[in-house]
Amino acid sequence: MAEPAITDEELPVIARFEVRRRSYLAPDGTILRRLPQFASDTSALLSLYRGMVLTRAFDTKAVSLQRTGRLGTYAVSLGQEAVSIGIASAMREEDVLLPSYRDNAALLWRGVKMEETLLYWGGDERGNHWSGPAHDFPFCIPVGSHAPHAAGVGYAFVLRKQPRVAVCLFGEGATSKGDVWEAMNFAGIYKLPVVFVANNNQWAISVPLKLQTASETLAQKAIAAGFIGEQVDGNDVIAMRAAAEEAIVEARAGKGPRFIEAVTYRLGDHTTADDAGRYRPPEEVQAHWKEEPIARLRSYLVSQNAWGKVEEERLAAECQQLIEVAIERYLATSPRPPETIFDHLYAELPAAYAAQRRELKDASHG
Amino acid sequence: MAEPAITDEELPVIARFEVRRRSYLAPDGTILRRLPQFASDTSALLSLYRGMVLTRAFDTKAVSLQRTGRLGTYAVSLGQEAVSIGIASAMREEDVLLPSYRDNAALLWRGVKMEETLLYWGGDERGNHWSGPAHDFPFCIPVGSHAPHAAGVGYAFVLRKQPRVAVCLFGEGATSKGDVWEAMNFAGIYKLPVVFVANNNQWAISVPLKLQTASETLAQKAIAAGFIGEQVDGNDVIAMRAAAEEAIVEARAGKGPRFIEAVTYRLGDHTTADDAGRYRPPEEVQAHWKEEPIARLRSYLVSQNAWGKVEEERLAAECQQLIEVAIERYLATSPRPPETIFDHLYAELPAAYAAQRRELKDASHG
Amino acid sequence: MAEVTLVEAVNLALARAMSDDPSVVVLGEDVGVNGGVFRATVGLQQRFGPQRVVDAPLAELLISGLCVGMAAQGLRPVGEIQFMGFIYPCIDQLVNHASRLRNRTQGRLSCPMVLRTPHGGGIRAPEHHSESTEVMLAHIPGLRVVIPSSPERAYGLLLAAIRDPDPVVFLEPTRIYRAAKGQVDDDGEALPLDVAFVLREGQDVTLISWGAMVRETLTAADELADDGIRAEVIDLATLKPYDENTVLASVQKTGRCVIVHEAARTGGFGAEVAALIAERGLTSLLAPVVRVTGYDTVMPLPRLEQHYIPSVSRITAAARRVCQFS
Amino acid sequence: MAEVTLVEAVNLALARAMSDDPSVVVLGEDVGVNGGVFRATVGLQQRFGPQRVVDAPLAELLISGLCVGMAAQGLRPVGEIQFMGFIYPCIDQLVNHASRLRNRTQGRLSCPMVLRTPHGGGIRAPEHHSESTEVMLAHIPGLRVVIPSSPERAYGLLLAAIRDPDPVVFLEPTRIYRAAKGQVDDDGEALPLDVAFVLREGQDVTLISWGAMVRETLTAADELADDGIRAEVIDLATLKPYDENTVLASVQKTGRCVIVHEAARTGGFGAEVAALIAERGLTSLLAPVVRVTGYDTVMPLPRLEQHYIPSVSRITAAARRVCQFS
Ligand SMILES: Cc1ncc(C[n+]2csc(CCOP(=O)(O)OP(=O)(O)O)c2C)c(N)n1
Ligand SMILES: Cc1ncc(C[n+]2csc(CCOP(=O)(O)OP(=O)(O)O)c2C)c(N)n1
Ligand SMILES: [Mg+2]
Ligand SMILES: [Mg+2]
Repeated sequence: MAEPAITDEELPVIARFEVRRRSYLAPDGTILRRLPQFASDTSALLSLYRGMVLTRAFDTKAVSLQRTGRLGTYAVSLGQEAVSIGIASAMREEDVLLPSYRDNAALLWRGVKMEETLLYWGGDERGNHWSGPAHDFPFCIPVGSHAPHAAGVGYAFVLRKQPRVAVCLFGEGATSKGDVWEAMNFAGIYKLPVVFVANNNQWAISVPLKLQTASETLAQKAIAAGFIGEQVDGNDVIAMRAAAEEAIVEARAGKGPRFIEAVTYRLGDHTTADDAGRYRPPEEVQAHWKEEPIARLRSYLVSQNAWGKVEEERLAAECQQLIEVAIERYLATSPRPPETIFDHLYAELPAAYAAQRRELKDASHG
Repeated sequence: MAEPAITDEELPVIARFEVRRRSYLAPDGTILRRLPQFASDTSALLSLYRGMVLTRAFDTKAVSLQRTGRLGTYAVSLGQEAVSIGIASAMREEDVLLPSYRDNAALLWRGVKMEETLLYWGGDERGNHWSGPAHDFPFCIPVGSHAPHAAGVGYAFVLRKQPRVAVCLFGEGATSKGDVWEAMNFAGIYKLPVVFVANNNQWAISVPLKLQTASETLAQKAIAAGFIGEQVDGNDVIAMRAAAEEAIVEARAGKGPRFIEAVTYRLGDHTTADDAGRYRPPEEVQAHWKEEPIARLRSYLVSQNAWGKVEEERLAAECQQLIEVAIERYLATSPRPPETIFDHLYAELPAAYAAQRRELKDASHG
Repeated sequence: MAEVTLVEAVNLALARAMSDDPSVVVLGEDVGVNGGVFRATVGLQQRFGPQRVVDAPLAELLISGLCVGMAAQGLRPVGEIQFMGFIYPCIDQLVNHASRLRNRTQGRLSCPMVLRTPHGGGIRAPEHHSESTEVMLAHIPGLRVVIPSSPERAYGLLLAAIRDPDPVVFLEPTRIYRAAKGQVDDDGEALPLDVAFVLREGQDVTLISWGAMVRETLTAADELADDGIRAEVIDLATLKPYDENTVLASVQKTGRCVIVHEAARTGGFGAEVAALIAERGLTSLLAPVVRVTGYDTVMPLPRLEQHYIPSVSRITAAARRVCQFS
Repeated sequence: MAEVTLVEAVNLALARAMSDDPSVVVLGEDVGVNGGVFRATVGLQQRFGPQRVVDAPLAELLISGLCVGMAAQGLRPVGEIQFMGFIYPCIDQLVNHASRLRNRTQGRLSCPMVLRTPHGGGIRAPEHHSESTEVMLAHIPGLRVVIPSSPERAYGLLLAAIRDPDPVVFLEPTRIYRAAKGQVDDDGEALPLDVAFVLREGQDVTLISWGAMVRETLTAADELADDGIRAEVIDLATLKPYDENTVLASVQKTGRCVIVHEAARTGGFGAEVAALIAERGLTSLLAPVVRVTGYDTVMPLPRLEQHYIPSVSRITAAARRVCQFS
C-alpha cells in the first residue's frame, strides 16, 4: 500500500492541549514555589497534619484487629493519606462525597465516627448509617461504578440551583472502567459541579500503572471529556488541598467539572487479603517511603518551628486514646437480629417476603 | 474558601498534545494541498467514485423496498459514503472489518453481495453467512459494543505474529459508550493493530453532537488512551483513504492503534424508522448538501477530464442493472424452515432442546 | 375518559407525574425534541423544559447510574432505555447499586428511580429490539419489576412506579404499544404494585401471563370458551414482588394451570410461578403445570419471529391438554 | 493421583489446557504475576508467558468483549472475573454477542470462550464478593453454564468447557475452593457438559443442588440417613443446558424432592427444576417440591451471611417435611 504523500506534520493543527502539574513541598519538606494562601495559616496545616497522622494510626489498629480475626478485609491508605485528607479538607459539609473503599480518611474528616467505619468493615451494614453527612455516599466497592452517581448528584444540584459540589474519589485502575468515562463525558456536556479525583497509587492490586493505560498522565483523560485535568503531587497535602479548593470553587461557580490526578504510592498491601511481596520488589516500596506525605509536612512544620518532638508525642497519644475508645465501642456492638436483613430491602417489606422473614426469625432464635 | 494563591498558568506544563485535520479536496472539488500518491492513479479514484455511487443507488433502492414492505428497517449512508468506502479501500482482504449497521458500503466493497445485505436487513440471519471475507464481523447493532471485539481480534494478530489489522467502524454517538473507551485504552496498552473510526455525522438519531460530548473534537479522545487521533474531512474520500492507509500501515508495522474522526453529515433520516424532520431544520440539511462527497469527487474528476456526462450515465445504468439483479435474487429467497432457528445455537444442539425443535417443526409444518 | 393507546397512556402518566411532582426527571436517548422513538415522551420537553426532560448521550450504563445518583439526592428520575436489548449495561447499576442503596445504608439513602424500556418482539424490528429477559431483573432482591398489558394498567402502574420509594423496572410491551387501546381517565389514580389482575374468571383452567402475551392468552380463552372450557385469565402485571395468593387461589379453584410468556423457557419467570404451584398448590393440582413460552433460542430476525412468539393455538392446545388430563 | 483442593484442580486444568492447545489464552485482573487473588492461575504466566497469561486492565466489560473478539479469531480465551459481583458488566457481551455470534452468522463465526468466576459466599468477604446469580446466565440461549462441586469435577468440567466450541460461563464455588479436597488425576480427561452427577443413591427423597451447597446437602443426607431416610443426592453441575432426565428419573423413583441453592429464591434456578418436575414429573410426586434457598434479600455482610446461606438443618427439616407429607 502506498505511503501517504504528506506527513502528519504538514497537516494543520486544529486543537492543542496541555497538562500541568501542581506541587509545593519537595519530599524533604522544602518549598518549591509560593504556597497557596490557606498555608499561611499554620493551624490549617496542623489540622491537615493531624488528620493524616490519625488516619495512619487508625489504619494500623484496624489491620491488627483484622489479623486477630476481629475485623473483615480492610484497605489502609498508607502513603496516600494526603489524597483523602487534602480533598476532604476543601469540601463543605453540604457537598457530597462519593468515596471508594480506600477513603476512610476522607469520611473520618467529614464526621464519620471511627467505630462506625470499623462496624462497616467488620461486616455490619449499620456502619454506613453514620454520624457523618447524611447525604454522603457509602464506600463504593465495584470499582468506578460510583462515578455515574456523582454525575447524577451534580445534575440534581444544577436542577435545584444549589451551590453544591459532588466529589468522586477512585483509584487509577478505575480510569480503565467505562463507567468513569461515561460519567466524565456527561459531566462535561452539562458543565456539572463534579470533581473527579484519581488516587494514582501506581498499583491496582498487582497490576502496575503501565498495564492499566498507555496515557503518559491520567490527567489528560479529561481532555477526552472536554474539561481540565490537572496532575498533582499526591504526597504533598498542601498541593492536594490547593488543587481541590480550586476545582471545587470553580465547580461551585458553575464553571464545570475538573479532574485531579493525585500521584502517590501505595506503601502497603492492597488490602489485608493481599500480599504485595508476591508482585513488587521491596526496593521499589523503600524508595517511595522517602516521598510519603506525613514526614514531608512534618519537616516543613518543623522548619517553621510550628512542630516538634513534644507536639508529636502529644498527638500520638491523643490518637491512640481516640482509637482505643472507638475500638471498644465497636467491639461492644453486638450483631443485629438476622431477620433484620429484610428491614431495609424496601421502604416497606412486600407481603410476599413476610413469610421468609418469619422463617429466618424462627430459625435463628429457635 | 480561599482562592488559590497561584493561577494554573504558573504551574509547569508536563504534557502537550495536538490534534490535526486532514483534507485535500474543497467542497467544490478544488485541491487544498498536494494529493497523496495513490490519487495520481486515476483508476483508483474512479473505483472510489464508483463505490460511492453504487452505494447511494443501492441505498435508494433499499429504502423503496422498505417503503413497500419488502425490507426491514434500513440505515442509508447518504452523505457518508466516503467514510465506509475510503476505509474499506485501504484494507487488505486478510484484515478484519468490524462494521456498524451503517456500513453496508464497506462490506459491499469487501465482497459481500448486495442480495446478502438485503437478506440480512430483510430479517434473515443467512444474510450474514456471506460471500465477503469469512473473518469479517457482522453488522454490530448494540452501539459501540464491537469495539472490545476489535481489540480482541488485534490481540490475536499480535499473539500469532500476523501482519493484519482490525478496523472498527462506529458513529460519534458510540464514543459516549464505555465499551469504546475500554477497548481504546486496552489497544493503547498493547499497541494493538486496531484502527478505530468514528463516523461523525453530527447526529445520533435526534441527539446532536453538542449533547453527545463536550470535547471540541472526537479525535482528541484518543489522547486519553495514549495514542494518535486525527480528524479527517469525511466528505473527502481522498482524505479518508489517505488517513486510513496511513493508520493501517502504521498499525500493521506494529506502531499501535490509531483513531480517525471522519467529520461528515447524515443527509438522510437515521433509518427508515426515523423522521428527521421532527428534530432538525431542513436548512441545516440543505447547507450540508453542498459538501457531500460524491459531487465533490466528481467535480475533481471532471476538472481532470477523467469523467463526464457519458461516463456518469454509463455508471448509473450499470449500477441500476447490478442492483436489480440483486433485488430479484433477494426476493426469490424463501424463508428458512422455522425449526432451523435451533441449528446454529450451538455447534451441536444439546439433547435438552431437541424436543423443542421437534415441537416447532411440527407446529410450523402441521 | 378518552380512548388511548398503551404508549399514549404511558405518556399521560409521565406528564401527570411531572406536573404533580417537580422532582420527577425524565432522561434517555431521544426522549427530548424527538419525543422518544416510540413517542412515549412526546411533548414532555416542550412542556417541562430540557432540564427535566434530558436527551442523554448514547450510554445506557450512564443513564441507569445517573438515575441512582439523582434518586439518592431526592429526585425521582425516570430513565428510558430505548429497547430492552440495550438494558444489559444497566444491570450492574441495578443489581449492585439501585436495589441495594437503601439496605447498604440501612435507610440513610434510598433509590426512588424508574427505568422504563420496551419489552418483547413482534414488530419486525432488527436484532436486539425484541428482548424479553424480565426474569433476569425479577430475580434481584430490592428491585420491583412491573409490566402492564393495557393502557389503563400502563397508566396506573407507571404512576405507582414513579411514586414508589424504591427502584422499579417498568417494562412496556412494544407489540401492543399501539394495538392496545382503552379508556383511560387521567385522574392521577395509581394501581397497587403487587396485585395481579384477574381479567377473566373461569372454573376449568388458569391461564397466567403478562405483557403483550396477555392478548393472545385472552384470545385463547375465547376460543376455549367455544369448546366449553372456562378459562380464568390472570395478568401477573407485577413480577417482583408478585402476587402469589391470587395465583394459588385460582389454581386451587381450577386445579389446572398454563403459564404463558414470550421469554425463553429455561429459567424464565414462568418457572417461578410453576415452582410456587408445585410447592404450595400441589394438592389442588389435577394436571401438570404447563409452560407455553418462547423457545430456548435467540429471538429470530423478523422473517421467523412469529414462529418464536407463542401463538394462540399453542396456548389453546396446552390448555386442552391439561384439561383432558386425568 | 494427587490430593488437591478445588482451586488447585482449576489451576491444573488451566495448565493442562494451555500446554495441550497453544490457542488457549488466560486473561483477567491479577491473573499474571500475582497468580489470581485466589491463586487459580498461579504459575501460569511464568510457564506460558505474559502474552498468553494477560493481566487485564480493570474493566470487566472489556475482558468479556476481548474474549469474544479473540474467540471469533480462533483463539480459546479463558477470562477471569475476580468475583461474581463484578460480572454484571459482562452480561451485555454474553447476551448480545458471545451467545449469539454463531447463530447471527449461521455458523460463519463462533465464540469458543470461557468466562470463569468465583461463585457464592461464606468466606466473610466484603460486599459484592459473595454473589450467586447463576440463573441470570442460565436463562440465556446459546450459553453454557457450569458449576463444579469437587476438585475432580472442577478439573474435568473446566477442561470440557475450554474445549467446547461455544461460550461457557464457569462458576467456581469460593467457599470450597480450599475446603474441598480430592484425588485428581491430571490425565486431560474431560467430563460431559450436560450430565448431572448422582453423588448418592437413595429411595426416599431426591436432594438436588449445585456448587458449594452440595456439601451441606451431602451432610444433610448423612443426618437423614441416621433417621432412616435414604436421600438421593444430585449435583446438577451443568445448569445450561441441564440434565432433565436424571432429575426426572430420580423423582420418579423417590416421589419427593428438595432443591437446594444459595441464590435468592424468587426466579432462582431452583424454580426451573421445580417447574420441570411440575410439568413432567407430576404424576410421580408424593409431596410438594420444596426449595431451600437463600432469602429474597441482598446477601448480608459477613456478620450475618451465615444466616442467609441455607444451613444443613434447613435442608434436613425440609426433607423431613416432604417425607412426612401424605
Ligand atoms: C469492578 C470491580 N472489579 C474488580 C474489583 C476487585 N478489586 C478491588 S480493588 C481492585 C484494584 C483497584 O485498583 P485502583 O482502582 O488503582 O484502586 P486502589 O485499590 O489502588 O486504591 C480490584 C481489581 C472490584 N472491586 N470492582
Ligand atoms: C447500545 C445501544 N443503545 C441504543 C441503540 C439505539 N440506536 C440505534 S442507532 C442510535 C444512534 C447512533 O448514533 P451514532 O453512534 O452517531 O451512529 P449513526 O447512527 O449516527 O451512524 C441509537 C441510539 C443501539 N442500537 N445500541
Ligand atoms: Mg491504585
Ligand atoms: Mg452519528
